[in-house]
Amino acid sequence: MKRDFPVLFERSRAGRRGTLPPAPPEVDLASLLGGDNLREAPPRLPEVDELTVVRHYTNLSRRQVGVDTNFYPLGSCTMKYNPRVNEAASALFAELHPYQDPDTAQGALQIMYELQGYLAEITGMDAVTLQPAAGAHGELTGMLLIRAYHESRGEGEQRRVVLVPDSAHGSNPATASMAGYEVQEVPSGPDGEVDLDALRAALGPQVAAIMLTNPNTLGLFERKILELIDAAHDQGVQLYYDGANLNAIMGWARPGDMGFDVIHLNLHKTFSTPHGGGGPGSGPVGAKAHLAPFLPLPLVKREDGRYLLDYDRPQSIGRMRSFYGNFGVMVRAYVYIRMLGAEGLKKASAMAVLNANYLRKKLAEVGYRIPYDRLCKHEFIAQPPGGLKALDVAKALLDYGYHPPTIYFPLIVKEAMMIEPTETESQETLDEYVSAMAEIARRGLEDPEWIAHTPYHTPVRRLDEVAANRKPVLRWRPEGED
Amino acid sequence: MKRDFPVLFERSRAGRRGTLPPAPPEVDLASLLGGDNLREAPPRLPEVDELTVVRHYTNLSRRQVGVDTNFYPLGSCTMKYNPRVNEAASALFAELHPYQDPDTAQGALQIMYELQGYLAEITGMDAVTLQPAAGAHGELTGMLLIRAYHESRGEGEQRRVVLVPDSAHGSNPATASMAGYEVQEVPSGPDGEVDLDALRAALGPQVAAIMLTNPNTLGLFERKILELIDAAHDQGVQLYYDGANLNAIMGWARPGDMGFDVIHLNLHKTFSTPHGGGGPGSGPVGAKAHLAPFLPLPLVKREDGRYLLDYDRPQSIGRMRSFYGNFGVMVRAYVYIRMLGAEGLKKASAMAVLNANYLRKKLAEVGYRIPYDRLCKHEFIAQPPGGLKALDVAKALLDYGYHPPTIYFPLIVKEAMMIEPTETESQETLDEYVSAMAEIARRGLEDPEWIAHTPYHTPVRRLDEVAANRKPVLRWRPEGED
Amino acid sequence: MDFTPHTPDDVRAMLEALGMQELRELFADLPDAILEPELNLPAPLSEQEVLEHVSELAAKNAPAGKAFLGGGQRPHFIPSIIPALVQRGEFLTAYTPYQPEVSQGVLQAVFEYQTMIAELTALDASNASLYDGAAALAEGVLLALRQTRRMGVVVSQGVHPEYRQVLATYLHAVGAELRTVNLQDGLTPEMEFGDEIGAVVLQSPNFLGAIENPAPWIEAAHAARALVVYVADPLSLALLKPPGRWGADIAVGDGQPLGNPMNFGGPQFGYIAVREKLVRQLPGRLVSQTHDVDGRRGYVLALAAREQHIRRAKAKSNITTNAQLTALMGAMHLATLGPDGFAEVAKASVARAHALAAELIRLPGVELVTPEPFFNEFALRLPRPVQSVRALLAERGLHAAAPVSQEYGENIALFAATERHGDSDLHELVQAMGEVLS
Amino acid sequence: MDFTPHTPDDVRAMLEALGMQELRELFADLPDAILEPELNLPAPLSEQEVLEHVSELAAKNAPAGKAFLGGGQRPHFIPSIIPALVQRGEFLTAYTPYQPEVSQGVLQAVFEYQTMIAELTALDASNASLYDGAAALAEGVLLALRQTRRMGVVVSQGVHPEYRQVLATYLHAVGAELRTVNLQDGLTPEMEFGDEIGAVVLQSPNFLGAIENPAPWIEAAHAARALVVYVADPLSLALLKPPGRWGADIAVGDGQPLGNPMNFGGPQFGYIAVREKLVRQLPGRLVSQTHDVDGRRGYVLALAAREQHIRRAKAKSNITTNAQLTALMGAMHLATLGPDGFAEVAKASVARAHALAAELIRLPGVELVTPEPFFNEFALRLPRPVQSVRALLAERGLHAAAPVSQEYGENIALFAATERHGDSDLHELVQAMGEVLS
Ligand SMILES: Cc1ncc(COP(=O)(O)O)c(C=O)c1O
Ligand SMILES: Cc1ncc(COP(=O)(O)O)c(C=O)c1O
Repeated sequence: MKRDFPVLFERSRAGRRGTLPPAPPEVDLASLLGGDNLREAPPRLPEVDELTVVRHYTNLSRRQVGVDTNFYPLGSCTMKYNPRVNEAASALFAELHPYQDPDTAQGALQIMYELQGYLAEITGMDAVTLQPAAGAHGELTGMLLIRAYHESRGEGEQRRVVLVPDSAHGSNPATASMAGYEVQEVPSGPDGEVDLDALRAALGPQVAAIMLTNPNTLGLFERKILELIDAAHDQGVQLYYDGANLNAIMGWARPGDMGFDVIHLNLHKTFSTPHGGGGPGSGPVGAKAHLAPFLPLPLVKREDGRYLLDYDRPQSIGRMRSFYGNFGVMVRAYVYIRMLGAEGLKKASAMAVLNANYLRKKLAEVGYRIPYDRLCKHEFIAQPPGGLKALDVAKALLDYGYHPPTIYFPLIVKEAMMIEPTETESQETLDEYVSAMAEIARRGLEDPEWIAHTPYHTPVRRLDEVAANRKPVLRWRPEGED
Repeated sequence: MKRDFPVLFERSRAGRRGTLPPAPPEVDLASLLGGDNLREAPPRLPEVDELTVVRHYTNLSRRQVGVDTNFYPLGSCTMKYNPRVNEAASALFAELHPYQDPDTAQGALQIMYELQGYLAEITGMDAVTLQPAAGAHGELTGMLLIRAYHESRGEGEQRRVVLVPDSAHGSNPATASMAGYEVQEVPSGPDGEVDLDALRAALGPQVAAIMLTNPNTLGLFERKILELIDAAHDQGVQLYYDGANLNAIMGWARPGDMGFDVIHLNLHKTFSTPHGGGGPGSGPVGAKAHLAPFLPLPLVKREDGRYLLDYDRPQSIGRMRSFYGNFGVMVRAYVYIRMLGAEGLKKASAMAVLNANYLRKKLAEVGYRIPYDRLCKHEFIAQPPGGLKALDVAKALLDYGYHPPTIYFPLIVKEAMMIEPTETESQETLDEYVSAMAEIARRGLEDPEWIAHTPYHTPVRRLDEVAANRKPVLRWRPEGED
Repeated sequence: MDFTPHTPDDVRAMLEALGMQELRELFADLPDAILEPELNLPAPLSEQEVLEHVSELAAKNAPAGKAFLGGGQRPHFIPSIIPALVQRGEFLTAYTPYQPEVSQGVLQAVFEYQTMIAELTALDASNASLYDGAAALAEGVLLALRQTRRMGVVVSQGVHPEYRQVLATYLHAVGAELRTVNLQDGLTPEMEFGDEIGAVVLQSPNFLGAIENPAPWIEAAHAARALVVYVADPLSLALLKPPGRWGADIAVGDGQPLGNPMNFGGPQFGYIAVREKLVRQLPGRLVSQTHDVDGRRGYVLALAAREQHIRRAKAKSNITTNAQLTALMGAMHLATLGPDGFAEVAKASVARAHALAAELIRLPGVELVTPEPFFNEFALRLPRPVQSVRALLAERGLHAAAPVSQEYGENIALFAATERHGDSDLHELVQAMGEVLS
Repeated sequence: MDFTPHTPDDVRAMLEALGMQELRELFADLPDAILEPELNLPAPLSEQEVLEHVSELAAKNAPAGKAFLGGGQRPHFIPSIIPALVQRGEFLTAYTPYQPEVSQGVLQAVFEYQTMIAELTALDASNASLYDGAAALAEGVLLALRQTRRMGVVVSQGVHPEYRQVLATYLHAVGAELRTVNLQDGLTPEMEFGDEIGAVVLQSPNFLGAIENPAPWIEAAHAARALVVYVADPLSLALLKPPGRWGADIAVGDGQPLGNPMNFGGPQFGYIAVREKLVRQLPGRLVSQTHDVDGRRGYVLALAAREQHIRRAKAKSNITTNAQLTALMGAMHLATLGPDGFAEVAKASVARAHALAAELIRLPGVELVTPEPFFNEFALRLPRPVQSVRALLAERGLHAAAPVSQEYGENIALFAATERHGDSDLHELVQAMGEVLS
């Protein structure tokens, strides 16, 4: 009875109409647009009625889980609750055009201006740009600031290397490459933190920057951070803070105070804006004063009680995005910060860390291995007991109604399960999750066949990824067409 | 792995908070409200965080089907597509208070005024009240008009009987009782229509009204309607039209033109406003001129370009509802009528009737019995083949992803399945449904065990209704409390 | 735009399957004489056009989101999650849950709603909802008459006048006698009831906002073996002693204050709750817990033998469609607030109303009509005709001073305040009232 | 309000399970010197308060829902089903579909989106989305450079100046050479390319709205074995010959015209589509059809070996989070309109823009800068400074005359019209322009 779920194109019937726009004025397109310029055949979009569209997407959504449906402890992703008030608030600004007279958009500019200030305050930075469209985009922006800084000091040619710990998120080395740098990996020590000696050894006048996440992707706070930064600064090396993990320490410590020179934030993680199935996000970048002149165009500033877009920034690296960034996401983050205030942000981080440590403790009690079993921050790494595979535990969790953790990352831990419960989950949810994990471990060890074939109750079961990679099918085609 | 789905109260933890209202001013409630008047213990509402509320209701909705998810041919209910534009439009009027100065609600009153007019035009009536909150409420309103009319002519005491065909919707006789009448059933003839001779025989000076649905609940148009109405009118009997089935003939014929004196409509059926899991609806009543003076208070009228609420109606039956009825539902119906116009309404009925006849034909081809196998209107009655039960076919349909038809109604047909596809379903959907029905019939006849235990793939399976009726459990209680 | 998916080819093919050529043939069984009238309706519009049109109409209204108006409807703050959840298509586009296996969402939500109403009223059982407060009152009284087999009803003038009008319409229909007892100094006087009286109705806080002492009426009613129908604003039950605790048999009211938008008066929902012994007399839908063949907990419609589709002329009521979605909004609202938040909203409302009253009665010629203690609404006698005061306030963008029916006295206006009003809102109204009355 | 569910008792119990007494202990591994800074942020607000505050801020803006502004963003009508569907919690609150068994909703929607983009552009494959049109351009050019292993880029001045600025930033970082070719009479001149050129970029309709003839550039580029990156407004592809048909290798653009709200410039989404041979060079997510162990069709993320989480420093791009939800809105929009509706919207837009241009150029001192044929935007030279014209129009409640960068000439303003503009809207603007310029 479980049939293939049709592709919308398969529901198409020639001549069927969905929404009818108002009848367009009768004009001769060939004469207005030039006959040679016209499309010969229309794009083959689905021809479906409105109810079919509604049913299709409604039922697709029923084949999808999200934070709104399930506990979703996907490590490194901060799948916290996305308050609906954010959506209501951002809808108030949906009909603003980026090129309307700024005097008719003062409310929007005020939000941007204040958000720049709040984020500077939260991170301990001197200036903030809201322009980057996501975390990785923020990373690139930040690294270009550093590059421009070195160039401005005549060290652009010399400083060609960026140091990245081996535990880093993949976007860090990828960003460094896009910023035109050579990437050099720095090993982690046995305690999961950056090997400070190795790092010192790697430092030198050829190094432009170190990209660090702190707490790192193992969920561990780099305890020697102040020494590390001092050592780097001594060599003229800039310190980049990947703030995707700021949810761990908001209100408890500021990267700026640690000595970091530049930071990006993920509004779609730490500041509760929804992930949308993969975006859009927003990745503001904060910088210390010496890097501020290089921030991208434009910034929002305030003059005589008016908010305006400042393009007069001669040292700027230029633009990173059209217009002013993902403004709609900024409104959401603005609302979140205004609702939580300083104490709420601090409490959010405390509860995120409390949840992570509690879960770490409880999972250890039911047999999961914790490779770095010490105080963690917002997330931690676990490994399945016995010979169980992280993948199998993940698939089994699906049948229990949970979204699995991030698996096989970071790369330096075998069978890693990176678990980030976030602060918006209750103790009961964590306890129930632990029971499920315990049952999965027990059953999986007893019955390897069972776990190897999980999940059983999902809309589809394990999918053939090998086939998809060998011969990808990236678009639908009508039958008979190849 | 399928566990009981928790009741929200079971997710409660003492002291946990959801939405926080702004901190209330500090006042001494005992002195403001009187100490003896205060509640001793607060109501035991669930104490849950906002994410828990969101997950609970999101997941509840995932245990629910609707028109937006499935084909839903529930007879007599007109489960047509509910355009989302209706919701967007009605939201524009959410913040109007019924007691604000009518000069500050002219747009709302204009909608009501125009809707009164459109519905009068569509039904062929002289005046319309929008006050009734649903179809049955409209029925009561209509019957009270008739009663007031007879009373005004000094025939109130004498006319004590209301005639209702045996095929009528249950709300008709129930309404007649609530309106203080004795109900006398009129049998249907072998052709499924009211037995005209029996009806003539029942007519007399004791009869106040006949309540008729046309097309009737078998989906058949009462072909002798004009004679029937003449015969009744000759005896001073008023004709009530149950317009819940107007979707069958909109734009093709008007009950007023047939001679009916009063009609109710179901905006939540014919006029595409959503059914909301059981309401709210709206049941406007149209009346011929001789009944118009009795319509409930207030009506909307227009004077010197202003819209106002007319309370100066001395013969009115009084009020049927607080304020002005389900205004939000009226906006939705207004939008629908404005989008369709006369031609669209006519087309909607034509497609509804086309779909019903097509489905009737196709189901007959795959073995279903059609007790009245002739041209039907918006719906028709089928019976399962062989010894299959309507209930079992209905339950089997659930596994095929369909909402079943209305079953065991009307009462005059054994194992009745009352099927109303509506006009917003496509030929493909009907064809797929017929395939499923064919397969169910075939499989059910081959394997009675299989069909007797359907459904297998629903969130819960067949439920013990006997236990629920014998010892109803109408509220949740904490464990240990009985 | 008409939302039908049929292409001309579809229509042709389907007609052909029926052996027909034209759509007209589908209506061959209708008398020719009445076929195909010309309907005089405006031309069809696209979605874009209709939204533009309706937006223009909406712009002719002044939203009353901060109205100081009460009388059965008040502006309350609605958390954003509620529209988001209630508008999920599954809730919006389902109907009465006749097929429980695929309707557990609505059924369980109703079961939880019933529990919440029982908790608020301190009674045993609630139904799934009724149309509005007025219909709930009428149904409550009819229930009492059925149970007592009597035909006399006494209602306090403290009950919302529109509810009483609806009640009168319903009672006239079945030939019951309705007697109204006037308020004395804004409160329902003590009295005794004869043995023809089946139902006794009072409201607290009453229409003028005053908190009644229902004990004497309830005692007197029960002495006469009549049942007591208690009309209560559900928000007041966050703080005030509930009907069940006072001894009432039936509680009814309108759910709007539980976070339903005002919608110019509807839709919202009516609630009704009763003592155990009256359950089988309840009108409308009831949801019961039960279990499925695998032993899993589930929910079904129960005791349908009370209802029109089974019992027809002998049904407890003709109600079919109720107000499920708006009742669901009420349940979501209570769930979101929880007991503390619910009490805080009520408290804010009380505090604001008292602060406002204190200011307004200092204006010359203004007099408090409602006796203390009152809840979050109160009535004032104004030195000028109320309609004109309301109109002058409206010109200043303020919605207040709902005219109270003559039966309560001359120039009486109702005011309310809620958690939506801040100090500056109160101040603005007081200021404006000062100007308007001077 | 902070959305944490923890009661004080929960916190105590959980700390105890960890052998701790105080929350501070959870941060014992942070250096004391930097612990617990005082953050200077406004006091926390409730939902009600924050919505009031934000509503006040919103009231300081003038909504531009009928703006005559273009330049990469235009007001288009968005059918009501789209926000209703896209805001379903499952779409809103999921992330990258790493677990395909429970992410078929997003995965299939992306697969359908990819198909639609391939259809619009007449190219073979689209990725799942990029940040915006500018990032899509930058990524498209980097892709071409990777493929050709060259470091020279030529871009027409007809490409949106902000896109070119972003491109310049990206190219500077990797040390590529960017050369800009100025428009001549509003069109890209013909030219030849050297063998250091890996990517050649043009936009049609170009920034001034003119429809380019891309054939000569594409021919010249291919003669030099360079790849062509074609920037196209997706709405124009409803009517105009698509990049793939002209022979382009890579098409990029911004999805806003596909029914994304303007949102003051973001978020919307960028699209990129390529010929088959370039698929493995694509940046970002790709979804492929496959099947599950039971043989049922399903979808997965594919070719992840291009991406940062696998390939790290050698990845095709650093992109991780993209713009899935806004791309989904675009797909829903196309599905709702279908090919006919899509063409009708484009046609209305073209017709309105031409009607508007015809009127505006009759005003004294106004000159059409954009050569014909143009699509739905056009540039005018105004007899007064553009910023002041825009400001004066804004005072009349009209949004028009977007200032065009100096590089295109003095006092040039961009105008656009869409299906949202009726005759009376056009008339109002023409009228106002007459007043403002006189
Ligand atoms: C640690 C870390 N850094 C950077 C990123 C990149 O952020 P984004 O996905 O918003 O580009 C992520 C998330 O993917 C992350 O977890
Ligand atoms: C034929 C018929 N009459 C009357 C009604 C009563 O309408 P409502 O449910 O709106 O009260 C219905 C629907 O339930 C119906 O189908």
